[in-house]
Amino acid sequence: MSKRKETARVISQEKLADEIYSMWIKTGIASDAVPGQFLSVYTKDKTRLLPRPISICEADDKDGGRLRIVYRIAGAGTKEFSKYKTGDEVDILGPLGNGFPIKNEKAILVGGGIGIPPMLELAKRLKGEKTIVLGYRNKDTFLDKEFLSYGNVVIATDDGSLGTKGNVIDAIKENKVDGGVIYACGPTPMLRGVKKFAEENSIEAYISLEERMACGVGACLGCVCKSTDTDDHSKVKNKRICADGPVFNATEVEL
Amino acid sequence: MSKRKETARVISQEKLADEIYSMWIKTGIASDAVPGQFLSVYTKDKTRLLPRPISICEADDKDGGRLRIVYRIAGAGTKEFSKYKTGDEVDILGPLGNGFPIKNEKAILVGGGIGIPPMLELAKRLKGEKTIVLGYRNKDTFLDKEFLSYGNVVIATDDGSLGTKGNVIDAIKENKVDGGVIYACGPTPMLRGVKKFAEENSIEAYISLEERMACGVGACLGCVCKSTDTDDHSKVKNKRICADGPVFNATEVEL
Amino acid sequence: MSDAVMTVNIAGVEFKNPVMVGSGTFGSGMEYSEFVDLNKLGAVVTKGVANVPWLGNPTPRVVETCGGMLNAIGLQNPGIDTFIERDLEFLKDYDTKVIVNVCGKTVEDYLEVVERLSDKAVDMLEINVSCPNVKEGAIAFGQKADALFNITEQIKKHAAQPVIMKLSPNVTDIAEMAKAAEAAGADAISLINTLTAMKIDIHKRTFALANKTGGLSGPAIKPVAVRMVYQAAQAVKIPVIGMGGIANAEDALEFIMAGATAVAVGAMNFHNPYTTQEVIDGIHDYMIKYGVKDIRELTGCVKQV
Amino acid sequence: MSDAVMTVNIAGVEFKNPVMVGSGTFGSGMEYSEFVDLNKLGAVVTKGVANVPWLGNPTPRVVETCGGMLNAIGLQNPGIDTFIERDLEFLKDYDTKVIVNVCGKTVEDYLEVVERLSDKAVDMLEINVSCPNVKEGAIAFGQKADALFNITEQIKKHAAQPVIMKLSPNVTDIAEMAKAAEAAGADAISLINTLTAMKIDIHKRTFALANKTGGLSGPAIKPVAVRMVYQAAQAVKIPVIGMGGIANAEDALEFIMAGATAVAVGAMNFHNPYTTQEVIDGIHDYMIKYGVKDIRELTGCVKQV
Repeated sequence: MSKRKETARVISQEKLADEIYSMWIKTGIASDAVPGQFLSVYTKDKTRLLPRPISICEADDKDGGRLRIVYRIAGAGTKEFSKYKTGDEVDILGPLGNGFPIKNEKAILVGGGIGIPPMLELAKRLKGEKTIVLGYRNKDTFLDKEFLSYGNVVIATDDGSLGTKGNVIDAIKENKVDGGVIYACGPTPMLRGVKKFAEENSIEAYISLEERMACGVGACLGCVCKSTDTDDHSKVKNKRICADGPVFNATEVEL
Repeated sequence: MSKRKETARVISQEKLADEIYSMWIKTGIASDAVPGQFLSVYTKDKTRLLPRPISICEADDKDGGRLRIVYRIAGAGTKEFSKYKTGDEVDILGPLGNGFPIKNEKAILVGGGIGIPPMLELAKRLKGEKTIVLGYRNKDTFLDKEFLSYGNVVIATDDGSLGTKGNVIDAIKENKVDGGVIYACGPTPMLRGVKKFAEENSIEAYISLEERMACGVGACLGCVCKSTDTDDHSKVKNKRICADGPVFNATEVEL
Repeated sequence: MSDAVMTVNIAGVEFKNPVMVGSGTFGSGMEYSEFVDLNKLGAVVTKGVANVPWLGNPTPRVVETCGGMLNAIGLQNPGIDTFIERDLEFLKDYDTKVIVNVCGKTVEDYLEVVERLSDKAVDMLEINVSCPNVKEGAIAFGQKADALFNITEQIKKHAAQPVIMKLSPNVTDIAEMAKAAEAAGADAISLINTLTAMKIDIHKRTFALANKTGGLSGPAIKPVAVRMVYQAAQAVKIPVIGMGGIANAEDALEFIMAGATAVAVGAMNFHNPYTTQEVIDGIHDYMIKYGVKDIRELTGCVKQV
Repeated sequence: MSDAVMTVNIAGVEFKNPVMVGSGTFGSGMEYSEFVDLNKLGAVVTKGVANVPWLGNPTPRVVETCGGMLNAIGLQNPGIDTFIERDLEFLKDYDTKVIVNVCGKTVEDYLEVVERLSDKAVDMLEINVSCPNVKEGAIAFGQKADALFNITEQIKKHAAQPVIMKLSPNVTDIAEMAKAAEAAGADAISLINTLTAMKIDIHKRTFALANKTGGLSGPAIKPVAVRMVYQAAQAVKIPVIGMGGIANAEDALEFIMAGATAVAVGAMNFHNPYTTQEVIDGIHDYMIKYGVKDIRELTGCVKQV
């Protein structure tokens, strides 16, 4: 399960929605990866030194290890990735971060926007009953159909063009979704809503955070989040998202 | 005959000798080019901002304009060029510089190492009698056979493995080469020899210089050479190789 | 363009847009007029001119670095006589503002050039007290606040046109330098000139440049330049002209948001001779996209994250 | 490797090779020990440690720039107690030299850390008086020669280990700073720390970093760093440790030829965690290729072109 940097090969690339791409990569890192972990992906443009942290959407052992990332074009780096074709090389470092803890309880998986992808591998590996709550801007959705075989899927859209009009918490309430544990990844306002909902309903919640990163391995302290209590490693109220996270018990962190 | 920057296409690429490559490019710039002019060629590696000045080896109107450059791998930029394949894009600026004046006299064309390529187009366009003197390090030669249809070819090699052992002046003397005008391109020590030989024998000589360049169009004054007299443009004893040259009458410049 | 006003005013001079060129990267416009329509530029800023012709430094004078380049031209120039007869004469045919960059080895050198230009078709003067590549004068005036104050004050006494002092980034406190220029009466400041730098050829074990050191420019230095423009703009009330590695409109907008009234495209002219026009068009597109009616709404608008 | 001696000696401490890491880019080695064998490094230079834990700055703390990055971590650290118990304990198992980077807000802060380390398994101290990202202390000591002299003198009185003063590049005259450190008794100097810089998000119209400014590092700044190392090495007799954008052996050799006795790999660890090992191997290859018997033949060997 050791981290490593390697040059992997693109198996396939597909556009899923506006500015959302899915890429399968052939890499031995896949065998070590667990849901909630991420990769650092490096650009070929040498003016850009820092890797892009991208969550792992799927990973399995087939053909010596295959790993899928689903990502949004957020700038020139991810734009470059979106142009890679089958057989192209891609430099990656991974697997990074802790991943979601697998709990043996009825689960609610909550993904918002580009926070949805890590929920797919998690949905596959959680064997119990689960509801998957997905939040999108509008009906230009992605990955939602792939979740159908793993549980009940509930959708919220900002503009109401599909599912509940509103956010993922609105959808949870409207559909009376319940469970013993919540797993969530998405924008900070969404995670704040999830944390509050979990507290109000006394449900354990694990949330995956993001922040601008440099090293990706816990050395540079670039990507910290605020912790509720003094952190054992940092000795201050900061946790390293890349190394202590990206998944935290919602009670551990302040958003 | 206006200068322009454009994205051209690679027609073909071929390795001629150790670290020496030949690339044909499809570009309208070819129609305006004359022998002795050069192109600024830009790398795709965005960390490298300055173009590489590369002399034009051949240029004609076929297929909307075709232009050939023959270049040595001198660093990462030219290494990148050597990997381009048919159909790849290449950014070029040109045609740059003045080119050789076409004189109606018995001519001696002298090329040393990577100074040989511009002599090929010149040899094609000089209609009179001519001898082509080519200097190489050793018998790993390039382009020499292509000159055969344009004139008498004489070769010098540093190690004596082919032709005269020694430099191009040695070869000129050994072969009693004569003419009314000399055209030369090559390393500075060779050009010094040519300048001296031309003076001693009262032959007019045109020599093509090189220097590290930035703009390539005469604006930055990065690539000057020393001029014998005060230059009319600079008002000091400096001439701009990219704009006033790269070809100078040997009496105009100090080496 | 009536729905996106791009004109800016510096010391009473109105520029049709905020995009100029960096002195020394554009000659006097002649060579680049084959690529860009000079009439479209906010201003042409000429290569530095002295009272007499300067030979400049030996070659190599330029070398590439990661995301940038070093130059040590050493302010080679044909002197003020030829400049007036040839370069200013050329620029008369264009509908753009002309800013003449002035260099010298002594205060008297600068004053001679400034006075020779007093009755010429020149809109502003930019005083180069920050070139790192000449041994005498120049940067000696630009690295100490009192020296900068003194030369600025002298030039202001003799200048017929508004004066821009071009500041060196090779200082501990750029705000102090900006304030010294303002206190001495400068009408505007421009920054940054190049960062003193060095490259070594490890195979030959020599300096890459004959001058040992050169000035670093290009996108590599942009973050330093934006910081200094911000600090300078916070420190003074006179307009700031920002430059340092601008390659596109996004870069130019960073400088404007940091507080620059105008910007200059420098080394990137060498990479892409069309850069100035692309920056002008890109700023206009940004204004349309975000409904910015007047470029001045953006000047210094940067806020806490 | 007997045919290419790579050991270097700084203030009596012998390093197996001249390749270290830049403070703050390598933690205390723990995280990077998954990628490189710490036993192979000349030294591990730890992230700055203060007398008490520091929270550091708000996020965003890092952002990319052309050929570089900005950071404004703000010297977050767990304090000297945890550092001794955990980080130094971890490093005890490795056969490499340990250089502890020390930071503080007051002279007393620095002295407390220095004294706490006096009986610990630490080979050298590197004093950080040049971090641009903390408001109090730190850089205030590093931008004025007299302040640098004073803190260096005080630290030398209390330090059990040889002292390296880490210099800021954000100064007018690096030679003056180097001389001040030497005159006050520093055993070595290291440079450069980061260049103060800024990036603006033009779409949000905010600073990219919560701290507004950050320190620029990476290949973009290498030419500035090489120049300063050269000037510092010319100015002082004490050893110089060079750093700033080293990505490979060629870069490291530039610093060595400019006068650095040792070098440090900084931001490029983030780009490629194997960089240190590659630099060590590459220097060795260069020595074999050119028949260099001892790395010291290369130190400061640069000559006029």
